[in-house]
Amino acid sequence: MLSVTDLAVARGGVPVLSGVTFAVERGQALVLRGPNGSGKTTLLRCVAGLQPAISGDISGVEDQIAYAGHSDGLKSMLNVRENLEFWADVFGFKGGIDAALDAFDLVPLADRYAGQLSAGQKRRLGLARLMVTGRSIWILDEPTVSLDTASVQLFAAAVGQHLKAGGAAVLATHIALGLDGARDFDVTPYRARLDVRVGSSDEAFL
Amino acid sequence: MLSVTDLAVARGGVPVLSGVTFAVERGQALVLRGPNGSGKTTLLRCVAGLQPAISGDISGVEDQIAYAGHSDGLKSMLNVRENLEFWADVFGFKGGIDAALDAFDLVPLADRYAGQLSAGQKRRLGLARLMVTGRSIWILDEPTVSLDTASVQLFAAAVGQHLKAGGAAVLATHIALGLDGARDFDVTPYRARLDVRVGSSDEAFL
Amino acid sequence: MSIWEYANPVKFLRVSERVTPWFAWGAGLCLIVGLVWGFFFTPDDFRQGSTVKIIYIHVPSAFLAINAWIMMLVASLIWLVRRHHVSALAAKAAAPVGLVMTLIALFTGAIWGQPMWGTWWVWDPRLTSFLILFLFYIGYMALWAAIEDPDTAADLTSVLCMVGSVFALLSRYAVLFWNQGLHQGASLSLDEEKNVADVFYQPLLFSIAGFVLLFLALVLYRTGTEIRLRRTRALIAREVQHA
Amino acid sequence: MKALLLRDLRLAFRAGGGFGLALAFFLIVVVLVPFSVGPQSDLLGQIAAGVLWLGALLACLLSLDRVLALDWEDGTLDVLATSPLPLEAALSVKALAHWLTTGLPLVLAAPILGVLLNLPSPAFGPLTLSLLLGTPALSVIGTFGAALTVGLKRGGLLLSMLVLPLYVPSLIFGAEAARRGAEGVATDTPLLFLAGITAGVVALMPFASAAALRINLR
Amino acid sequence: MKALLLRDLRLAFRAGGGFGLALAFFLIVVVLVPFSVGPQSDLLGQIAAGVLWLGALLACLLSLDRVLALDWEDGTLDVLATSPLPLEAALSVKALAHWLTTGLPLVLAAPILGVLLNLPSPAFGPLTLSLLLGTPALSVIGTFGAALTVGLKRGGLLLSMLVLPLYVPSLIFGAEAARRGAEGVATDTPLLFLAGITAGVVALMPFASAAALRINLR
Amino acid sequence: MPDLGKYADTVLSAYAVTIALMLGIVVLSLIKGRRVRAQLQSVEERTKHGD
Ligand code: HEM
Ligand SMILES: Nc1ncnc2c1ncn2[C@@H]1O[C@H](COP(=O)(O)OP(=O)(O)OP(=O)(O)O)[C@@H](O)[C@H]1O
Ligand SMILES: Nc1ncnc2c1ncn2[C@@H]1O[C@H](COP(=O)(O)OP(=O)(O)OP(=O)(O)O)[C@@H](O)[C@H]1O
Ligand SMILES: [Mg+2]
Ligand SMILES: [Mg+2]
Repeated sequence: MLSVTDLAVARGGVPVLSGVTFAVERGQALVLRGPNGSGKTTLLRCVAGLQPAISGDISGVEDQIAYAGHSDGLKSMLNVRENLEFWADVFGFKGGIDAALDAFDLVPLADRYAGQLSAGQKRRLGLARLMVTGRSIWILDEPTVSLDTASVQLFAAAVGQHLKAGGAAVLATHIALGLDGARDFDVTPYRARLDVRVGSSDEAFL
Repeated sequence: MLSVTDLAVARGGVPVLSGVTFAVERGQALVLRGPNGSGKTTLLRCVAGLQPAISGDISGVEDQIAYAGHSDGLKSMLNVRENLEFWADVFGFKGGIDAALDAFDLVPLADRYAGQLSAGQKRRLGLARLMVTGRSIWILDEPTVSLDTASVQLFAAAVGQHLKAGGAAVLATHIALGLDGARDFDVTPYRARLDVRVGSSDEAFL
Repeated sequence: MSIWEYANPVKFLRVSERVTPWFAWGAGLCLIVGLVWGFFFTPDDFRQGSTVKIIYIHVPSAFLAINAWIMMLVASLIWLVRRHHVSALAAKAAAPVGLVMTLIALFTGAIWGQPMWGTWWVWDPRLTSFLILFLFYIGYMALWAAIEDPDTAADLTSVLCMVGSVFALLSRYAVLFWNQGLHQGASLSLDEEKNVADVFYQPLLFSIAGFVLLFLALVLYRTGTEIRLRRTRALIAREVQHA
Repeated sequence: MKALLLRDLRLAFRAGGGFGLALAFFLIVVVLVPFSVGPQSDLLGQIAAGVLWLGALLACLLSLDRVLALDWEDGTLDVLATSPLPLEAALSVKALAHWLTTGLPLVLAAPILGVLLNLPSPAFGPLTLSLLLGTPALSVIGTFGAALTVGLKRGGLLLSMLVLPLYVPSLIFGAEAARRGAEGVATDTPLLFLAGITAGVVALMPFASAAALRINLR
Repeated sequence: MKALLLRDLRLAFRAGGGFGLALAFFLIVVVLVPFSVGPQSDLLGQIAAGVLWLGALLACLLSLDRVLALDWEDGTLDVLATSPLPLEAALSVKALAHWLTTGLPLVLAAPILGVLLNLPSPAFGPLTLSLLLGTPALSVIGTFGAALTVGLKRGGLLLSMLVLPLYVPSLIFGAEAARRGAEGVATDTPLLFLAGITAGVVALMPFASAAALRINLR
Repeated sequence: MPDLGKYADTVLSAYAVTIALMLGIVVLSLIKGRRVRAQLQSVEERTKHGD
């Protein structure tokens, strides 16, 4: 359903990755692996359509993407439920809020202002947001940051369920998730070498 | 060298932990464990002197603390080296900058603006900062967030060296670090129970 | 037992519950006597005509507007020194009342100015410093509103109140230096000849008493509200904390 | 759309949402003017109309950084960009929310503050009207500025700098209308121009804003 | 101390550091005044001194949120609080840095802009002098305001609201001095008061600021 | 009703404004007080621990 072919991405004008090619089918999850600075975030933002690719193409993403990056898109002056309701409205997705609260075990915190959550609780809310978008492709950048082991399992379960429901996911993480139907994808081999000409904006000056 | 006795801490006026007692000697590291929202951050901020305890006392911390929290205290418009130099100056600690850069393998990035680092690279810089403070007690809140395995090892090595040099460390994390001389400390048993009166500001109204 | 006993919120609630009505009734009584007497049964002033009747609301409100701020200052100091929550909350509760008093003084004054000085507003020192006082009131309330954590809010607003008071005084002198005014001087002063005539004076005293009592009643009641609000918050927070 | 509008309004009224702050700022600026130019009421009367327009403009300006910056910092904009809502619509809604919480109160307050600066009585009507016609443009243009500067940390001052020149036409016609009102001359020409500017800006600006925002997001 | 000062200055001069923005804002406001109050040069001359003081004050105000907010967001303040440097000193240094990068340029620019508003020639000296004596107070008071509001997201507008009333005395004496200069009257009394305020504020305010900041940090 | 002469509207408007503002603050205080009281009661119902 999502397929990326010969993609090259740049960050701050510097080519970071090139020749990236992969496809993700319904029910599949792709886990990007690679050391810090290898370009995972850049790649994900590009797939999510937040930044343009410098070459190659991405197909099957129109209105399919739900993106969760380093920051969670929460308003500290809205409480947990209100935050979810807002995003549900924006994505025109009815109901499912209680399911989401439940899946990340936020029910006891439902009336708490997001600003009063601990790091991990915030993160959980940020992930619960995905479930009220109704989108089928989840793009997740280091989703498990500052989650404890229990919460990591909650997250794995949520993703698993999403996959079973015919969704797909692309995520970058440094830890083992124990997802079934997940395939690792190491980005290091695709690091843009100096000799490749990928037409990033700096090229003109080289 | 650092000893905490019968400490009670509150967050947003609510008692979170009470009766916390531990001591950390030279060469020792204490690893706080506990699920999300159990109060690790609160405890660390309190030990670091960033927020007042509501009861109990903390000894051996005067001018000994180097604190690294969820955010790194970096200026995105200063390059990596300048960031370190600034903190070295503020803490009146001569030299050691190259050692720090080296320890977290930031030498290749030394002239990069901090704003242009990837999540993990930023984090590494934030940790390298600790080494130029010359302080003997490191207080670290989830130091390994978004670090890859290699960097986690760099970090472990740095802490180990610090301990060998007669330093101490208190850190909160959800992952295994493989530090020797490290002791786990589960905060869950100390969660402030309803019946305990710890004199937090809300008490007056209960 | 010391006065500080009442700094215990629960005890304060109990006591204020009992005394507030008395203040309220007293206020009503004095206001009715003062204003009715002043409005219906005093002659017109030979210069100011019937507008002199405005004095019965203008002066008390102005008087309270100033003293409300002073009371807030004291309460803030008590909070900073002795950390008694009630006093912090009392300061918070008093601010809007003081603000309203300031508004009343400003409006009545402005309306009075129209016939007397031929204009709604002049930049007379006293009027100006009142306007500045008004600014301090809104700043203080805005800060309270902006901060979530109640203790932080109490501390910061107290600091602001102290610093603000100093600057309010500075401004007063600055303004005096800046412009000389039309406004009457203190005529409640004790030396008789430059004082307002007794016919106006006695009802004025009543209405001042009325305003003061009303202010006290309002502050007591609102403080109670603030305490309950805080207690609610504390209970909820604790509930969630241990959910 | 509705969800977004309601949320923005709700956030504005929540603690720290800063509703009414622009109003207070307006008041303060107006109060400071006599301190700086002196208390002579005839002089004040002459400059009153201009001061009120300028003050309203500045107050509006200062509240601009709230329009987008918060949503940027907490990643809301990233998600909005991947949401079914077109960015143009989202930005128009945000501009509307900004006007409702900032511009409108300023319009209502202006006549009262006019008294303080003893604004000539015939000028009250034209002043209020011109503000009513002019302020929506300020919000929309401001949103464009916010979209341009959203990436930058503390872009507030830069934002003001970029936006102020764009405000000049509205300011000129608005203040002109108010001044003519003060002199009892016919005010409809400047008001007409003012309305024209506002209409054009409201219709076209959102596209520019959306474009700018898309560039900033990548 | 020195490290902090140098770093703040360096950051101010780096791209996006916003050096010169205050200056530009000052310029724009001064330019907008004729648009709003009308072009009659005698009228402008009368209000020039006041406008310049007010403009400088606003420009300084707008740059205040940079003083602490950035350091707060990226956790620098947390570390500073645990560093050997006492907060009072740190805040004084930051105020100084702010004055050097904002106040001083404004002082130097004021006379030039005075020409635009045809400020009466005898007023130039007193105006510059009064600004030179007055602006340090603005920076220090502003730092206090920043310390009060640093926790709040986008506290910019609230900050202005809290700080402006505290600026009143300085403004009054400063503008008074400039105006008296314009009329050729002796200006030393207001200048004396102005200097007094500045001295007192510089000496005492940092303690209040540090107290406020400590409260915010916990 | 005393004859207020030519200043009638002045005096009356002054009194009107005052009464309006006073009633305003009083009523607002009462409303908020009521609301908070009710809220507190409900919460106290919910949380029946030994206070
Ligand atoms: C907006 C305009 C005005 C304001 C803000 C204002 C404010 C004040 C203030 C602050 C006081 C002192 C109260 C006290 O310290 O006990 C006062 C008293 C008084 N005002 Fe006004 N005033 C205004 C207009 C007027 C006008 C137009 C008149 C009549 C011509 C007037 C007549 C008086 C009198 C007779 C007193 C009592 C003197 C005293 O007890 O100090 N005021 N006003
Ligand atoms: N501003 C606040 N007001 C009220 N409660 C808060 C506030 N911030 C955090 N809390 C609560 O205090 C508790 C402790 O938070 P803390 O951040 O210390 O947990 P933590 O152990 O660090 O969790 P994590 O592992 O997710 O970082 C949590 O239950 C949280 O919900
Ligand atoms: N604004 C920027 N300008 C220039 N280069 C940048 C910028 N931001 C990131 N980079 C560089 O681009 C490369 C890819 O960054 P990216 O954030 O994609 O890495 P990542 O795989 O997400 O790393 P991490 O696992 O630490 O998040 C890194 O080498 C980084 O240094
Ligand atoms: Mg990344
Ligand atoms: Mg934490």
